[in-house]
Amino acid sequence: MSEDFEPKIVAFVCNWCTYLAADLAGTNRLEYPPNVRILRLPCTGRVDFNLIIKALEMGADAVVVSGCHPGDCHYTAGNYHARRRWILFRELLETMGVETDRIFFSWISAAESKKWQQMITEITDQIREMGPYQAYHEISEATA
Amino acid sequence: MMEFGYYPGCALHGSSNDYEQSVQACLKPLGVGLKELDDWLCCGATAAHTLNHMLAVSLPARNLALAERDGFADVFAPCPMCSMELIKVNRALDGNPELRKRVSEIVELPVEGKTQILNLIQVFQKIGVDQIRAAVKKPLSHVKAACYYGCLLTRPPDTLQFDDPEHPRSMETVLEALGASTVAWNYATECCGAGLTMAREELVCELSHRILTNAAAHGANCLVVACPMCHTNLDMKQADIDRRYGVHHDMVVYYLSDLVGMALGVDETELGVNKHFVVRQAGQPLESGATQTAEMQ
Amino acid sequence: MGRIGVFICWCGENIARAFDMDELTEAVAEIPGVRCAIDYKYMCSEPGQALIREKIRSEKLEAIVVASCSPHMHLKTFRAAAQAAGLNPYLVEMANIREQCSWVHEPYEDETVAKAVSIIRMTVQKVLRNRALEPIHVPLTKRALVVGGGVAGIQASLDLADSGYEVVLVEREPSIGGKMAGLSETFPTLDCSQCILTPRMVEVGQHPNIRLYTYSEVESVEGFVGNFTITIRQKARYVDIAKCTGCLECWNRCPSREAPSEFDYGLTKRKAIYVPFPQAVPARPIIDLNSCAKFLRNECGTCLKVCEAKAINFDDQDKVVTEQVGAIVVATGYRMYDIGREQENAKYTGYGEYGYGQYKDVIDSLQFERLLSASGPTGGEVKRPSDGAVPKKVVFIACVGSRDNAKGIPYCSKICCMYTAKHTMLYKHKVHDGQAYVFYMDIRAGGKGYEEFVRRAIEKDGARYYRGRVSKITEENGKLIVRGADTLTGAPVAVEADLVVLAAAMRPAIGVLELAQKIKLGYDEFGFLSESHPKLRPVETNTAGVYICGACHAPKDIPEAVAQASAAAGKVQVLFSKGELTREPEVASVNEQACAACFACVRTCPYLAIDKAEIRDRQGNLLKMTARVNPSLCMGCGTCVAVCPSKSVDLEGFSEEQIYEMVNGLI
Amino acid sequence: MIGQLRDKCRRLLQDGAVQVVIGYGGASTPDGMPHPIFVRRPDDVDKLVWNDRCMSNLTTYLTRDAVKALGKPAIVVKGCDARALVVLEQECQIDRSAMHVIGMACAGVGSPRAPKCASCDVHVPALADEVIGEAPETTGPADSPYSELEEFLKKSTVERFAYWREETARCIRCYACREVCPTCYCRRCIVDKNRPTCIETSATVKANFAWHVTRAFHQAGRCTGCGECTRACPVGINMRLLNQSLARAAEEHFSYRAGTDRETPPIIGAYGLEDKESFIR
Repeated sequence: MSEDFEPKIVAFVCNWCTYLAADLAGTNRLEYPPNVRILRLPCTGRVDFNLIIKALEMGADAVVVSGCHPGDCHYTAGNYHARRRWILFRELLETMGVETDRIFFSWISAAESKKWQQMITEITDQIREMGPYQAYHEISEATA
Repeated sequence: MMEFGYYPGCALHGSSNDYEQSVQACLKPLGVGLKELDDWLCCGATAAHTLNHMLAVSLPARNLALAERDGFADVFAPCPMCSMELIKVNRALDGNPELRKRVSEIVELPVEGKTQILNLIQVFQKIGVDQIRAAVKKPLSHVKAACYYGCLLTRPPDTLQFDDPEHPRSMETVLEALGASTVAWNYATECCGAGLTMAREELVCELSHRILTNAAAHGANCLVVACPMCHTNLDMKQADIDRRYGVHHDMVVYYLSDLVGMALGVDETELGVNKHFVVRQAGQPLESGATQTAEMQ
Repeated sequence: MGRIGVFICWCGENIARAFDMDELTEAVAEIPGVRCAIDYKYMCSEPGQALIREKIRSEKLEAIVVASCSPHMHLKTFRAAAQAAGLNPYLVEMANIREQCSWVHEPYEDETVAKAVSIIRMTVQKVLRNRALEPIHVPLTKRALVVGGGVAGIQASLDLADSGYEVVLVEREPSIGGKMAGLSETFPTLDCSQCILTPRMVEVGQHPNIRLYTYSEVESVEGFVGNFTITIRQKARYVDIAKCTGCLECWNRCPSREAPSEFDYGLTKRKAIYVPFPQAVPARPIIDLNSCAKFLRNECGTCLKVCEAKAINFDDQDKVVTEQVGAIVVATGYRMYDIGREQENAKYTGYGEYGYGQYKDVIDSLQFERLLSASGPTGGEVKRPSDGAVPKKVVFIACVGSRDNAKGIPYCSKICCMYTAKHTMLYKHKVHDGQAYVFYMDIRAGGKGYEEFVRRAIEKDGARYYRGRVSKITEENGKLIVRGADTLTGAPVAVEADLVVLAAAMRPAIGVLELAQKIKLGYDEFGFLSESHPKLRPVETNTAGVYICGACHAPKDIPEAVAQASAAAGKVQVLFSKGELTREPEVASVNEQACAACFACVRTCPYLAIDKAEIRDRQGNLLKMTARVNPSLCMGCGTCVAVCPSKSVDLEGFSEEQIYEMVNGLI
Repeated sequence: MIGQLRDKCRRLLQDGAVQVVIGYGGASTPDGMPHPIFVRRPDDVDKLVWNDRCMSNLTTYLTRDAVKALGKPAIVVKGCDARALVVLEQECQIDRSAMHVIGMACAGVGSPRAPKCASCDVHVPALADEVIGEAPETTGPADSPYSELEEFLKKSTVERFAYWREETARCIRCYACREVCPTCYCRRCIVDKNRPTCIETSATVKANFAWHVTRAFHQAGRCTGCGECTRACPVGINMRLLNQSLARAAEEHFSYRAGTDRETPPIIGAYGLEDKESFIR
């Protein structure tokens, strides 16, 4: 791996828990690597699998989806619906040989700024170690 | 002819062979045959599950596997401890393919857990209370029985799903078909202390004393049981209880099969009633048969 | 659109210390679609907002991005500023470069700067596709339905009626009053239950703003917040309560006295025509078909003859009426755990070992309340049901059902510790030489004056408390032998009691699940109704415009039920305080032509805001089915969008286009 | 069997019980593949055929506007096809009471037999108004439907990705897989939506990969395993594997098999509080 590889990480987060956790991390000045780009959505229930694929197509080396803990959804059940889809989607990705260790799902509540900081730091380190998602980048660039 | 698979368990081949005798003798005139499972082994009873969970499952499972191998849809286990253990494992196997697989490997026989296990009362229910009523030769009009179920005939209710666990009536139904009357009393489902027979005799005596006292207070002239351990405590220990509490219970304790047999005209000796410790004295209400004296050993 | 203004805030030093603000602003100005990029020390300050307003006008900006703090902090502020300058507020987005950038990353590092630009670029991509939205207005019927006329329903109804709103109160029984009307005295003050409740009942009966339907049930609920149509079935009462003067001559003269009294929980018999209890509201009789000789054998008819008002009508039929309301308060209360063996649900296995239903002198706590009540079957003297003797030893058993997983109920019923202490006290006050025994698991006496109350029962009135469970109750020689354990001493206990009182668990009222399904309310595995949020929205539900209070939500005592009822009424008042309902327009909508009508969204929506709808031509022929979002109910979670395979449903504010363009702009 | 089938269809049409029979018609060559026909006159029922080459799943036509316009249909289904009816009914696409379902007892189709036939446990269609023919003698329990998948999953992630890269690279985006699929009935497929473009329409590797992810995932908890997508594919992409992987996941995690139970609600659009989440941080 080249020395100056900086992973590109896209995070789809819900507006009510994980986005607020990231805000709180700021308020508490909990430093973490700047490789993550946060996309605010109302709820993890809104996160469709196509968005994850799109992020990979756009050159992401890792994708994070994070929302409220079970039982805490601002919309009562969006995260439950999301979880059920993720369970199925992960199996499909496994079969297709997509590296599921680059796709992270998490529950981070509005109070868990520390968890957010730690998770992003860990993921960044981990992906830095793994290197760019060359296989997917290749198909994204290939013409046929 | 009706035939059931038969799982005697340790007690019926040992200390309670009178129970086996009684069961065999009373079923004969009803045209019911018992076919003992070939190569059965101990159900594990209370000892196994305190030691090793897999052992406690595998012991009964092997017996169930034998029953399946020999094609018995119903297996009669006269001892409630045995029948409870068998049913418990049956249920555990039925909903759990993984456990079935594991256990089949251990017992080296396929086992599905589909055999129906019957206790003594259920055998009579299966034969049909009406059929039994029709076969009665000597109605037991002098019997006023206190039906004693003890702990294990109806409990744990989720496992056994047999009768009302607190207020059972199934034994009464059978006895009433024999022309006997039954008493409503308070200790029908209380424990006699069987699990502590060896370890804490004084406790067993106290519990059994209460049972005997309450049955008498409600006007019973005999106790009826369907469990070898209950019989041992209430019958064999009665002299001890009498001594300890300075009373004279003199309460005859019958197996349910004894009374069925007697009503059908089977000789008491054939039923093994003469082996009981407390036996009827002259002038006591049951008619047939000569007065007998138990030989205390 | 292509005239975007980006306003970059320094936030004093909070943002400015991480970047060269000039360079950042220059970089942002290069983003396609950006008309002008401007930085300022404090964008949220009045001069900052003035700057935004001025630029919106002068540059004819079509949308703006404020790059500063979290939208949770100031989105409202900047949307208001834009609106003041004539820009639709939904054309404002924020780029969070403070909490999620300058505060958490190394200042001046390339990556930090790149991230800030990227956040702003992404937000510009989004705002380019924002649409001007108008708040959703929903008409509002300022009348409320209250279901259940127990103390909670009464409180909620009176609060609402007193604040000027019309209330429709529906009660299933012939009289309001609920469980509380049958209680003797209430803990911890021992004030007489009827003395405090019946004036409130009368108030309900006479209130000009309350329309009372007793002996009635909610048949169906249609519509949504602000606009519910309620169908109510008034069951045939065989007495015209409009004509009836309440003289109760019929009651006095009715010769039948066979049916067990519902109000006395079967401890006494009542007549075939009866008022449930003397203080009933409405104080009008009702005929019970199952015990009336006229109905059973076509004999008698005494009531018909003696009624001068001609109010008796043997041909009475159920009537169905509809009411329009804007909000619903559910206060359906509780019932007691069925202690006997037979249970409607195999999970609740009953207590055969306590002999309830078998021994006459084993009763439940509501029956004991009647024995203590001055208006009860014994006139307030404690006499046991079997032979009317005064019991000298009474055993009270707490947690009969509650906290007993083996019996299917893991929860605490909360009020039994207190009323059991009260029972021992009231018993002692009436039978001075009597002795009360209590078997309990723990004493839970959290509440104002509660612990002191229990101590008084034990220390002053001498109740004997055993911490342990009762294993069995048997009857011998007219005595109930209660055998249990005292786990504190480790000794078995046997009490020869004259009377045993079982404090059975509280369960939600019969029929509450059917009601919940009609109103579309959630409930837990025990049938208690679910609040929207256990801490912050305790009386709201997930169905907008529907509120819950009292024991239908969870076991609770009278003060709590009343407080919750007032809270629910308060929430209704908040709802009713505006002329119409205004809702955020960031909701979902369906492209009805593209919709394949698989209705995955209908199944998914947590708010039941999506309906199956038909599209018909002018002749009325069905063209196709479609899903349709009710914008009055949609909360904007977007879960429907994710499950729609053809993306025929989309969410304003987080549309497919916006999000895809953001991803495109990210990297 | 064929006589019985033709008699039944003739009667249905004569009595006006249905207006059209959706069935299999004779192939152009003796051993060719029978093709779908839409019989509207009693006299034409002799065009119906039934043999072990009747591969296609005719239920896909039930949701087409042009077919709906023909009136109340009778449809000829095999056991595997009938499972799609359950899904279509659950998703409000058909009114089961407004059609006549003729089930054909089936011992397997295709020669060699189609892969799905080895694991078939629906030789006699459920949900049919009547069944023609006898249940075939089955030899022992059906194979696991997932054996091919399990074999495939023994490959490493890198190998699997390379495999699908190669497979999808061949895709010409003809969408035959979509057209033959009974549960791909959207009026406007997401791939044809261009504001925004979720999946690019040009046949690049990236876009083909995204298309096949999408096609497969839209079948999650819905695919009944008729295998028509794979059979229809002109370049031979084995989509069966992807469908299997989701079917297996549905069975493993939610004890759900699409098209076997009319009462259990579909798994997408529902959730369980206890759904497994070991991979979620």
